[in-house]
Amino acid sequence: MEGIKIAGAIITLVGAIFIFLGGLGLVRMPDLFNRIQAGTKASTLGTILSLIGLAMVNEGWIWKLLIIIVFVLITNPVSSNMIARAAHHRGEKLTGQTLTDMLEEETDNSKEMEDEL
Amino acid sequence: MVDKILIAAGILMILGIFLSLYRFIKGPDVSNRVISFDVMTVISVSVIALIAHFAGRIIYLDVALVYALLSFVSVVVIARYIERGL
Amino acid sequence: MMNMILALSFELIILVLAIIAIHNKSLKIAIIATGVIGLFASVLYLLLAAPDVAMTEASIGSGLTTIIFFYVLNKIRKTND
Amino acid sequence: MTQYLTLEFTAMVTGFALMIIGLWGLLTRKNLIKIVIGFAIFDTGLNISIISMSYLKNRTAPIIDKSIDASNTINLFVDPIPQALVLTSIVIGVGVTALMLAYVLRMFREKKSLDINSYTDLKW
Repeated sequence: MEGIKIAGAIITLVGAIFIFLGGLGLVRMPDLFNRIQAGTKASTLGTILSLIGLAMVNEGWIWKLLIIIVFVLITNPVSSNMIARAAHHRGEKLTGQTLTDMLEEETDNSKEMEDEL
Repeated sequence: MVDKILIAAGILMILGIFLSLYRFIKGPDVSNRVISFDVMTVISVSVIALIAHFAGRIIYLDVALVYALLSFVSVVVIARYIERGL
Repeated sequence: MMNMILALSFELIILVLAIIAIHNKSLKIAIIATGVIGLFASVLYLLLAAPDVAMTEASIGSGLTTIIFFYVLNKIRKTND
Repeated sequence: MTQYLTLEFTAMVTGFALMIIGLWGLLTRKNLIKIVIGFAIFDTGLNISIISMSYLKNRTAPIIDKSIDASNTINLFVDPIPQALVLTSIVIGVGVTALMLAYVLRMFREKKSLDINSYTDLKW
């Protein structure tokens, strides 16, 4: 019983390390789309791992934590997809190392980048 | 033993929140700040679950449930606003 | 001790975001900063043993307020064009 | 020093600091929407300082479930009355914010400007 609890705590620690790496990627990446990739994906995996670890530490919490995991898995890719599409539609610059841009023909470059409202 | 490992996990999560706060302060335009807001809400769900473990109450998990359901709505509204036309 | 570390960190973050929200020039950045203030105030309510207030603040103070502000900004932008 | 480093005292200091910052934005900014943002920050600070009055050390939330001894709740729970007050205050704050934004929209359609220096109808 004690071994399961320690294993759950270690899984939570691994999830926290993924969350920290997501925040580090948000600071270090050179481009908006790389920041979306690093930040959102890594912190979603870290959140799911830490919730699974807490379900192993406390018995009886597993059903509510499973519902939270399902909601995070549904809602978080929707929001990051919407941000990426809006930024690309607005004419955000890519970094120099990116080779392909599949949405290039749909971009309207006539819009100005920064207006006051 | 278990509580010491979980305190270390909580300190790592706080460091992740501070790193995304750095991106919020420095970010060049609105899109970077919206990503920072999104990452902060996702980290807050696991911080709330950790607080529920330290308090020992299952009722605190309902707040994390509300976050997981409703946090994406404001991000979607801001993204639609940036794309011109709500 | 863990609650104390979390509370001090969230209070520091709330004060920094409030100064950003008032001092910045752009309106959109100020509104997003107000939404983040609501988010961390909700976690602070949870640390002060009030989960019902935390739930209300999470859904209304952080979600609905941001949506109302952006609705009004959208109306103003449509009137300008 | 260490008797001030408690949860409720630091939360109350944060609440009053938020009220001061919100009042600064409310009084010194020229943009109408910035004034409404200052009001929203003031409201959040007020709610935090009222909630921090109700916290008692080593106690838990006033909701009864299976992990609580239901015959001894007077020694286990924090004070639930300020929480009920703040629950009402949050909803009323959102209503007042929405009303102020509706007035901002009407004023903008009248004068085509968000600067507060252009509204000089009551001066003579």
